[in-house]
Amino acid sequence: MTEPVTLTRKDYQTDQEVRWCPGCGDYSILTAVQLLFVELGLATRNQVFVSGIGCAARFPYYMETYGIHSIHGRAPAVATGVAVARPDLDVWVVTGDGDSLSIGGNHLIHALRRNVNLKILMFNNQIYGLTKGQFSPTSETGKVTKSSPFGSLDTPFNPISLTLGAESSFVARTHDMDRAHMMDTIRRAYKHKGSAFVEVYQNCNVFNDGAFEAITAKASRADMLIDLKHNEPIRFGADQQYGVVLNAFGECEIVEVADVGVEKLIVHDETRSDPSLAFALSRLASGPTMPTPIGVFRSVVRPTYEDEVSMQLAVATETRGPGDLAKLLSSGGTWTVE
Amino acid sequence: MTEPVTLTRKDYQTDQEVRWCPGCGDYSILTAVQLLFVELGLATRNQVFVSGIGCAARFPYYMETYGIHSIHGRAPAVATGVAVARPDLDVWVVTGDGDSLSIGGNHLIHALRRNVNLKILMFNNQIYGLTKGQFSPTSETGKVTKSSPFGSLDTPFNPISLTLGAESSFVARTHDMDRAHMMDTIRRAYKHKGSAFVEVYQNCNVFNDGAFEAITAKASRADMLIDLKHNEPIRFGADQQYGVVLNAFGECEIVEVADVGVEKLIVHDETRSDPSLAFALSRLASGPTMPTPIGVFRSVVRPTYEDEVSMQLAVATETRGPGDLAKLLSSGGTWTVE
Amino acid sequence: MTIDEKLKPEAIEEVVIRFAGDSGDGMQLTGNRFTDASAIFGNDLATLPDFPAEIRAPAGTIAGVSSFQVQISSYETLTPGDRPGVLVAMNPAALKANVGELIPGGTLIVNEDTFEERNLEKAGYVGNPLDGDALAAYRVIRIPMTSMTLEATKESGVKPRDAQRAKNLFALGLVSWMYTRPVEPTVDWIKKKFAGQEKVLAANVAAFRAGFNFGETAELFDHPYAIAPARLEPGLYRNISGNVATAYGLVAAAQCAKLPLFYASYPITPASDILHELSSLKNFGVRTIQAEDEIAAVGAVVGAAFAGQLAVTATSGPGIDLMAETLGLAVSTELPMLIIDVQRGGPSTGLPTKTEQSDLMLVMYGRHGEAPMPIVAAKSPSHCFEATIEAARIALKYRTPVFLLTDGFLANGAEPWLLPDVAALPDISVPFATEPNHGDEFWPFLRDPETLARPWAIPGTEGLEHRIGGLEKQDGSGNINYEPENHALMTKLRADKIAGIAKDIPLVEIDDPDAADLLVLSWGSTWGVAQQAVRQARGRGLSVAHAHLVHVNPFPSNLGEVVARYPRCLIPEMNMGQLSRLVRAEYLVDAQTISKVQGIPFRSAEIEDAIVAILEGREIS
Amino acid sequence: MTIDEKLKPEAIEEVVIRFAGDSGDGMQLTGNRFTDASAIFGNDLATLPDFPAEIRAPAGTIAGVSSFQVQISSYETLTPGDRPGVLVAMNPAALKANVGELIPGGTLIVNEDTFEERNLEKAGYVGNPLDGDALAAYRVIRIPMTSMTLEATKESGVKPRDAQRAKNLFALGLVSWMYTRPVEPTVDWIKKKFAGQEKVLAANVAAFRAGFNFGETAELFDHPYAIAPARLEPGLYRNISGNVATAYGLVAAAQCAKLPLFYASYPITPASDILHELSSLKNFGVRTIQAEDEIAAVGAVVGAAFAGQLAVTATSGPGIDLMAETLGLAVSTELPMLIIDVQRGGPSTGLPTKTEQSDLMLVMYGRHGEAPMPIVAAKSPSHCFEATIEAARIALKYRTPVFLLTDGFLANGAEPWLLPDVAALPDISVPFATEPNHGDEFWPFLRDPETLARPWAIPGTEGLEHRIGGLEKQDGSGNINYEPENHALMTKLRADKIAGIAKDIPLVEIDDPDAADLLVLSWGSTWGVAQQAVRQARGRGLSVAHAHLVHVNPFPSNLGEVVARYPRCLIPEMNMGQLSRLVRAEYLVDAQTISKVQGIPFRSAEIEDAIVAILEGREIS
Ligand SMILES: Cc1ncc(C[n+]2csc(CCOP(=O)(O)OP(=O)(O)O)c2C)c(N)n1
Ligand SMILES: Cc1ncc(C[n+]2csc(CCOP(=O)(O)OP(=O)(O)O)c2C)c(N)n1
Ligand code: SF4
Ligand code: SF4
Ligand SMILES: [Mg+2]
Ligand SMILES: [Mg+2]
Repeated sequence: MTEPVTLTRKDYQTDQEVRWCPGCGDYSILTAVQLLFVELGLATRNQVFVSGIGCAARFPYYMETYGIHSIHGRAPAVATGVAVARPDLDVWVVTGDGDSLSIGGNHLIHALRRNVNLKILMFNNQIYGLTKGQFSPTSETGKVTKSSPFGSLDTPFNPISLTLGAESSFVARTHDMDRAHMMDTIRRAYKHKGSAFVEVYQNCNVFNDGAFEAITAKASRADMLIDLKHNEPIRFGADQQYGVVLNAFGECEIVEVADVGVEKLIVHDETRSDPSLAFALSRLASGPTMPTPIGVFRSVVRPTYEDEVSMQLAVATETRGPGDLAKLLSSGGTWTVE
Repeated sequence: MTEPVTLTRKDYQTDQEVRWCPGCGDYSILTAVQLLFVELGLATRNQVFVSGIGCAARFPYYMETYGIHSIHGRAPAVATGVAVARPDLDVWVVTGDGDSLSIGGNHLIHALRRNVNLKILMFNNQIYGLTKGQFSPTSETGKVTKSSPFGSLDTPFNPISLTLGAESSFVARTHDMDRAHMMDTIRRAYKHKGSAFVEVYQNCNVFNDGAFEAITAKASRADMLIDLKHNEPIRFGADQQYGVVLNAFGECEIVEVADVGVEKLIVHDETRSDPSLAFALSRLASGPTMPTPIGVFRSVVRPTYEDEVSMQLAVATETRGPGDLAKLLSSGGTWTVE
Repeated sequence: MTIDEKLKPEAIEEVVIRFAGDSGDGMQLTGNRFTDASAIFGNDLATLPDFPAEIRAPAGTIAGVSSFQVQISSYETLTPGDRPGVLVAMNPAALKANVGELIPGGTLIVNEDTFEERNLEKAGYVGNPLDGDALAAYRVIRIPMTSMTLEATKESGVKPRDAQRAKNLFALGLVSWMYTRPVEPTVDWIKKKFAGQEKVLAANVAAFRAGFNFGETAELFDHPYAIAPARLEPGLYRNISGNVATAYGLVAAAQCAKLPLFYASYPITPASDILHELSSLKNFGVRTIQAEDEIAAVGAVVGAAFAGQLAVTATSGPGIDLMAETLGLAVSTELPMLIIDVQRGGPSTGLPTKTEQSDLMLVMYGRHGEAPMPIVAAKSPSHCFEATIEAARIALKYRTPVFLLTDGFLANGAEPWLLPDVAALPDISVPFATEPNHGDEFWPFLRDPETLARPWAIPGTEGLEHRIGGLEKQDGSGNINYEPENHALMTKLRADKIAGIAKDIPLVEIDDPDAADLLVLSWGSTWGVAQQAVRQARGRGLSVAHAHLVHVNPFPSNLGEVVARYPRCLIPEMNMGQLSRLVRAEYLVDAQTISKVQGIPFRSAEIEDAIVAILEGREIS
Repeated sequence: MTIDEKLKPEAIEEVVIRFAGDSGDGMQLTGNRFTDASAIFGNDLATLPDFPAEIRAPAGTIAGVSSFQVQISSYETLTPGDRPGVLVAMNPAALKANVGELIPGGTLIVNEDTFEERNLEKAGYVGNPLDGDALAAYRVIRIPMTSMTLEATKESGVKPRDAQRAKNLFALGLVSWMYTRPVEPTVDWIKKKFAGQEKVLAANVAAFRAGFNFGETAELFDHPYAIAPARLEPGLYRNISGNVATAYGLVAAAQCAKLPLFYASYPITPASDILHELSSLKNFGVRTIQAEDEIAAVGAVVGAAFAGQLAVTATSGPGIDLMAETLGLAVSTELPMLIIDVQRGGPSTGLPTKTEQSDLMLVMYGRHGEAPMPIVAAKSPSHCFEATIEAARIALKYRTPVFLLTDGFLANGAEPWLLPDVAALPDISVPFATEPNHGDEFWPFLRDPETLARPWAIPGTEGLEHRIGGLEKQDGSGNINYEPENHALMTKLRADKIAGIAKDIPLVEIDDPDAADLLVLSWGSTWGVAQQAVRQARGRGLSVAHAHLVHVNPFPSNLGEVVARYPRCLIPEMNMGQLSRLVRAEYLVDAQTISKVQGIPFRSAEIEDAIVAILEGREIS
């Protein structure tokens, strides 16, 4: 992160044709990211986008920065290498729900627990786009797709629950229909020092059209999206008439504020070192068809992995002096042949 | 699961020498499992043990049942194949903290979310035993090992939190110093229909001796182990003087019962469909050095994956009739050449 | 010329047609339908679909062009044709990307409406190629297909967007007229396809008929062409693609083996359709799992094999890479299973929708340690059926993981298939172990002295409880064993078992009518084009022999003798010479490679040229 | 015989000693210390450790036996020796497992105390082999080592358990006396090792001295032996194992390349020690990551290479399997990195602590598509240092992932190493790209015409922003490109780049004093034993040539000419003939394999026998 620069959106665009289907939600995410970069004045040379394989994973080709379009599921591993080698860079991971949670689930959870300073944008369209429409680990049970003509059997992951269970220091959710909210959320992720996991609900209009319509359509948003705000009581609805409370089992429940009174509502605190509240909030909706929290679930500070790596090198060099190769080679007992 | 049979412990033992180090905690787990099998009267022919690689993973060689000592991290995948192919069998997975949470993390969380009817025993010794002592994904931060001479940097996974975040229908913890508790817990896992994940704290006396001593030593157990019991207030201590309550953020806290009164204590409920309480309980101890819940955190019923697979076959056969190969081949338009 | 005269078709023997348009233009559908109509009509044929890696690459660009080539003929068709004689180009990008392949004098049918500034620019044209004489070498037929389709579909009441989407049916109608394909089967097919969407259905029928009628009435064509049904072996035929044939082959193999079919897979182009096909065959007792990745898929396959099912997975190159370690376990545990590699262009993500034969060395050698596996390779789309059963036979009989190789060309390409008599399919069943085989003990690694296969004892069997794993095992007992001589013995036994399969597979057949000096040796999907090239060379009076390998490991036992018999040996491969290296190492013959690594199949002329060059003593490149 | 006479050592040229005992008996420690003492004394030597896959297999059983063999000599030692002349057996199992290898007439020293019923039974003995004449062929020396150790350590005040654990030091003391090793360095070493544990320290020193004194005073030995320092090249020496030499080689390579070293790895036997070693070298700026698996490790390596560091990973066979897909990406993106395969016994988990050379075909071909990678193989423990720098040089200069092959024998075996002059190590640094290379654009795939390497432009560099990935790239610009001719071109360029490295590596040298008919061609760790066998054959008056390959892909450019020159070619390999297949395919010569797949290195006599057999026209098996 260097001095801010003054660039326009065009400066962040490459000369490559954007090869997503017309109408794909990925376009609006790309726009949000580029506009955010303009706002933050990020120098293109210090940004690295790493992706896996999938429609989402084509993202790096459209950003005039450094980038690696790697292989399916491995982006967090590759990005870890970039970040640890070069803590001076901003490293972004762009991934799909299949890329990150199916084949790549393990690298994702390990990057998160280590708190590698990666900004992970997971475009969740609840489908495999690039391979033409099979169910994904976030598809709802019973989904009929090419590979599940009688309905899928798998219980989906809740990406927020999973990443909280994996010790992620920053977890948030946003959606492709609200540019301002995307920019706010990704800005927060960028400013967070440590791994930041952002789930972006994204419409795949070809293979899973309307998956999030029930909650993201302009008309329903007010009643269906619960925009979490730090230090504020959790409430929503066109007239803020609904609120969220905890029950005796530590579970979140939706109530009418009028029924219980504002003081009973949970006051959201992203910064709790215990992720239990964030987790409970993640269980409020079992899918994007009921009131769903968006925004930042958790944001806690702990040392980043790459800083710790660098620190160990610095301390070792400080205490032992810079390594002397000749001395190293002759360690452990030598003798001379005349 | 067939009619119980009457066998002795010896019937479950193989003629292979047990090749663990003298004093290893794995021995007592083996004994507990064999004694449980005697108690349950399990026919050896219907039991399949699948493991990966590691000291723990040698387990199948010592059980006179069917078994596969597979490769590192892949046991849940292999076991899924056995279970889906043959729902009539009892399929066990025995795995270490490295095997299941490092290389094998992804297969584990996917098996759990699918609710494959596997009994997964994870021997957590917070170290890589077989490769002679490197830190594992459950080792405490700062651990000095061969591969981390200056202290490891990784934040460990909390296996209970992680598996709850992965939609596991049954999650429990026990330890190698208490045979009765092991047998109780593993019995519960066996009786659970669906994936059951059991973390067994296990002492590796060669590379990580005493990792759990603070909580499992006979002298400290009463004050350091919180034995969860369904439908009972959560309390512990030599005189049951301590209890667990929820705070305003849905987090668990330890209190003196005398200070707050029994009625404020959480009444444990394994069966909540919302895993938030179980998750909050999993956060009570950040490592085996403070009061730690053991027993069953969660046990909820939902259809098993293999039953659903079988059901789809049955329904399809019912509605379409059993497949006719000749008809299938000639589907999609034929013509005759004279 | 009267209408009647015009209606009298000219008889021809074959034609190669390529439909090309935008990814959104429905070219695959059009091509497939034309193919099916021709198949049902009785022609022999072969197809070559080609589409971009993106779902819908930007409309109008070269990257977005999707095409479908088909050769139909009144005799045995071996290939989809070297170059099209007819090119249908739905937009400028399709023209630009494909016209170079059109044979001089060929017919070029363009959708004139799309040749406007924006599209021309997107395709990278300066100026309209239809103006001027850039296309003078071809018979150019300009038709405003979009407007004519809009006109024709007016009455259907469909939305303009849907209306213009029907223009591919207009093109299909036109070409159907040109080659005298019957109308009604296609109309029926449209009705089925759009059942429930009344207006869209009406629009598509209208567009199709409009295209057909346009051919008949416009002054653009002298007359249609007739291609008589091919003189094929009598019997019941259907048109089939390689992936469907593979899926059916699996269902058949399971029946032949009297075992349930277990199929675990992770989606990947071009293998996913096997999963899709099998997922719908649940009433055949087929268990399908969409796994979290390829490692999990093959892991589940190992588990299901242990549990006693016909266990199978399919993937493409990247998935095979990931399966390597687990396949080593499968080799070591000697469990029967089938691994299907639908090869595509590599390395890495490469050309994911294109064809290649470059995984041969990978499947042969891509596991650590000495871990031999048999390899069977299908030679044509319909042959995938038979090859699948053969691969399963070997797997079961020898208790070994077996590779079946197909490729993108076979997977998506199609051809008529003489349906086999289901009752006559081979019995490939093998018995499970039921009792102790060593005194009152069960020894899981006590081998059949003939096949060297170990017993297959499945869980649930009383008294045969046993453990297997990846550590070295004692010969016979299967107990863990690290002794030097035992390891040497087991390594040799595993190798001998696979090598011994050579006794159990057909000898390689040589097609050599006149004692040639040159042997063309093909494997996999180059079969058809190699044979075609050999025919062409013979047509020039050259004498060339042809042999084809279905079994690539082990080689048929007479292969050494065969290659030794010919002073020269030419191996056409869609790779840099992988089979060549195997043949050279095995038999020390100077096999030469003609290599094509372009993501597209050989043209027969390319191989023919190499034959000529070799016979004339020139170097081939 | 007086004590004085007894003290006069007999001069000998070499001895092969094997220490064998239970896993818990500290045999590796004992052997290593004896080795170090001998090295510092100035002998040449080579070692062969051998231990079970279990941490501590059951005490007293054959499975639990751990052994350490060392050859020390006063001339150049090429191997740890075919068979021991002296065997120290700490228990019956150790005797049983090892006595078969002892040369007839050899000295057998046993810890008599352990030869009691329970241990005999565990070892599978019926009756005590020390009684009767089963061991009549050897000079058997029975010593109650346990009781003598307990006796000797009484004064130390140590617990009996710790006291009896010192019996390995008793054995070390005895053997040190037998071969006149100086006492004080070992006493110092004990003091260092047990610093802070006063009683244990005292006990171990006492046991060591007791053993030494026992040799001197007991009537069991006529006299000790002296082995003069070897006449080695002058200079400063140390004893080094292959894994340590590899780790140091990496640190050196990074310095030679003027780059930070980045090392990501997942623990696996026998590669873990490289990670352990590097993890402690943080003041050399070495970043080490213990990844969650091998895929993550090599993924991080790809990232770090892109970011501009010398990026390296090491593993063994199972890990290489898992890395296949990512290595394809590395080939496709043409990034420099080093992949070290410390080979062990396969297939699958196989013999995880034993040695083998059976991953050659895997590293050569184990990636889908055409994905060539250079391969360098170390030939001795100390040569790992040099081979590592050479592999890094190739990786950096050609921007390619490179394989370095070592194996379990090299990794754990040790030998004296003439320390290189650090200042004279080669400069292997390469420049990063700093500015546009195509007008004002940066083309990441515009190649150096000489090496065909592409520019290495690292993040942070202004104006060189670019994206790379696994899809096929346009020659030059690096943009995604699916065109047929471009794919063919890129495939060829990638192949040519690797093949072209042949111009940049030394020719293979032939050791052929008298125009032999037979060439012995070795690679990797068979170097020493092959050379030894050739010497022995020459000692018999046979004429044999020897050549050794350090570069296995590409081959040195004169190899074809070399193998063609000899009518016969013999390749000793710890596999089923992998290099043979490469040589046969490449040069069409009838290279024959002598294969040993037993988890242990060749004995020189085995290769010598094969040489004799071939020269006598007999078949080798
Ligand atoms: C090893 C491997 N297996 C499978 C594939 C095929 N594949 C490519 S993308 C993809 C899934 C894409 O889904 P997602 O990650 O959700 O991305 P989307 O296309 O929906 O944005 C799959 C299975 C591959 N490229 N590599
Ligand atoms: C692919 C692969 N990578 C690495 C290894 C080496 N390895 C064997 S076991 C193991 C970890 C063992 O730790 P854990 O699972 O905790 O089991 P424990 O030995 O502690 O019971 C490792 C890294 C391997 N066998 N295979
Ligand atoms: S397939 Fe779906 S996710 Fe992929 S580009 Fe098209 S609309 Fe977007
Ligand atoms: S190394 Fe540790 S875990 Fe492994 S057998 Fe020994 S004591 Fe048990
Ligand atoms: Mg998706
Ligand atoms: Mg462990």
